[in-house]
Amino acid sequence: MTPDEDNDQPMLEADEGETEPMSLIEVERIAEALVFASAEPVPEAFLSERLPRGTDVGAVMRRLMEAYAPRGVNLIRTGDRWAFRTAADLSFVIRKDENEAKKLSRAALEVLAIIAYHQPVTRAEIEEIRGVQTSKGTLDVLMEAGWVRFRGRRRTPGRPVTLGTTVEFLDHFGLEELRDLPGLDELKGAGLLSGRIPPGFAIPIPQNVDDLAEDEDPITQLDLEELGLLTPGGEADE
Amino acid sequence: MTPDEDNDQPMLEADEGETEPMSLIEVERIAEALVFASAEPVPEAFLSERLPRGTDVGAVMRRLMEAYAPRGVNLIRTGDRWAFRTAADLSFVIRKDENEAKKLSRAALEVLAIIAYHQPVTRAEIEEIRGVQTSKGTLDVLMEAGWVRFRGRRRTPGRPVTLGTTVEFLDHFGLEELRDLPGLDELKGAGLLSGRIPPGFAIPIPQNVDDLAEDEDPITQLDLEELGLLTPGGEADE
Amino acid sequence: MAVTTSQNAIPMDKLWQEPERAADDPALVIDVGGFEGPLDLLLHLARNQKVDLARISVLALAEQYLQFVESARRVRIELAADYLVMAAWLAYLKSKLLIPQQARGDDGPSGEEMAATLAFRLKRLEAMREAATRLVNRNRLGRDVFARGAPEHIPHRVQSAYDASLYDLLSAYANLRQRGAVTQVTIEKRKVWSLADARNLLTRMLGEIADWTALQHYLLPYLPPEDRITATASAFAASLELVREGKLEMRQDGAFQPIYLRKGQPLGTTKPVLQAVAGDVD
Repeated sequence: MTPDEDNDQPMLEADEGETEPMSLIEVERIAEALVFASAEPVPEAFLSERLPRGTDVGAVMRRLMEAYAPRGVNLIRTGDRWAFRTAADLSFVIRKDENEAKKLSRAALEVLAIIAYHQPVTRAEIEEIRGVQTSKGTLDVLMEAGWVRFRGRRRTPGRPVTLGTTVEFLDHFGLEELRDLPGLDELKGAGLLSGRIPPGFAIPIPQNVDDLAEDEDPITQLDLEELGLLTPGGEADE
Repeated sequence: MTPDEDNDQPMLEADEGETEPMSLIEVERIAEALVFASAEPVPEAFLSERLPRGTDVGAVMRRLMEAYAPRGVNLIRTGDRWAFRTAADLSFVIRKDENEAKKLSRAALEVLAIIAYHQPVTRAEIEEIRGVQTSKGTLDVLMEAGWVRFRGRRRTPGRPVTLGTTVEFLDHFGLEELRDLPGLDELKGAGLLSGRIPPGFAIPIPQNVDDLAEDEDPITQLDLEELGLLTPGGEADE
Repeated sequence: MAVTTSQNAIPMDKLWQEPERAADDPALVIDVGGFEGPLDLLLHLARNQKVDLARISVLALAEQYLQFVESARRVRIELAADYLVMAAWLAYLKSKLLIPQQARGDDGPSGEEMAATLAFRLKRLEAMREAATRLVNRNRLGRDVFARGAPEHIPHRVQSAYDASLYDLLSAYANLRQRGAVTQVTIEKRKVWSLADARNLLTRMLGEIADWTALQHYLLPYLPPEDRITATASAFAASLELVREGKLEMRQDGAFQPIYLRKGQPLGTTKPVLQAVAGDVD
């Protein structure tokens, strides 16, 4: 646990301003201090800027993560950011009553889940899935919580705004990335995330949830299906 | 992530509620998490309450202190309270001259939004929409942030200066182009616009940033100086 | 809400706690308020069939739903338009399922295919519900897991000395414009279906109207007599508008015949058609 300070670790190239090369241990200490001192997750790019040039930040962080794994405080990754958080299994001791996380209405929770699993998703698609209009303020609550954001607009007629989740969403629900959403693969496999095509009518096209750039791509087959511009009936030749 | 529960560490007397004795490692983890999550240095008495009866809190904390001593973060004791702090020799990484980003005032947000949606827009038009005068300080803040710029002059009597947003504005707010700003339906859908919207209520779709409008002349350096718009300082924001 | 009888099988987060609904009771106490729309009600009814949603009897489901709406009308509960539109659609589906497939030519998806679509939608809604439950029961920051309580700095890759999110910007703008608009607003209680209401409903139904559907024909019986004229008029006007926009197609086989609607076909496939529009919508 406690590393020796004057060990024989390999040295890294020093930053231009520095006169002496920095030991790996020192680099680790700096990274640790930067992340530990912050309540918000620290972007990896931020760490890169502050660590000596040529540092393999990912490797440094992974080593730190291992060192902290058995402790009461853990180093976790969320999105491309790093943060220290109390260990989940200690919830029972630290949990504060007055600190109860914001309560969400059932509708808000449902909308949040749909946005998380179907993103980028338009409001019309959310309504199509729920079969009911999203009441005013439901999205507002999610945006205010900082979990949902406008992502962009779909390049389809009407250019509807697409919604997605934020990095704060990942952090709040303890997700490293969107891929870690519970049950994502099963849902994909069951074709439940790909438009309204009933099973047996067409082969579901798996949606790459992580590909954030996809959002602004030109219209794809997938978009058309999601928007209902291609009717399931249209592929009735199956 | 979770430490081995059945290690051969000495056992402590369990708290009354518990059925199994808690290992020293567990006790250390809890103390560590409590201090980490606390907004203020944690009194030893508080730790005693939360740790199993009979725990030698002082000993636990001293062991933790030793474990953290060589790290980038140290456990320190002030009076009879415990806290984590960045190691003194690393304070230079934390203490950055980078001043924390300031929140924009509501007035500034409103003016910025009007400029974004209604550009090219003159100061008089902004005032008409807001119904209040815009203090010079507000525009200065937006200029300083790099989000607003002088676009040109309107070819109308008085040749008022027109304002618009910058590329940095798009970058900061994660917009690919101005047309990505949500329209009436999306604002309504997100619950941002509520209640009945009177007929004729419209939200403009902003044009491309770079194109001058038909009734707009490009602005010159000379114009700026002439207008005294380059002089710094201004009245306080409303 | 409805009578509560059964016990929770799955431990649920308290966020989810709400009265259990039972529908297998014939003397069902109806309160639509507890449901998140007609699809939610259908899902609830479907769950009571206690089979995999893929193997559900859509016919039985449609009948249950229609009974539900019927009894709501008996006790004079005003149902939201959403529920009525769903009833109309299910009545249509039911008729398609009961009448053997005739030579319907290009009539598109069969009753079975429509049923499969419905089953799919129910399954998807249920899956999203379960996903939401799993999500909310994770170890959440600020509840189960905590951040550094006494942060010493805020890491920012500051490009700007100022901070504001798109949400801040948009809500400031919306509030501002709202403030300016609010003075002219008069709030009226309407007993009529506005064009906007009708358009909204139709638009939402578009996803479900894959094929020629005599929606109004089925919708009318579910409307209180005094609402029929206004609803028909607005629905018809709204559908014309949607046809003009290419979002909907209409067909009527003859005067006084039902008017069939279907979703506009993708551009290039077919041109939007407006066939034999008669003024008589009955």
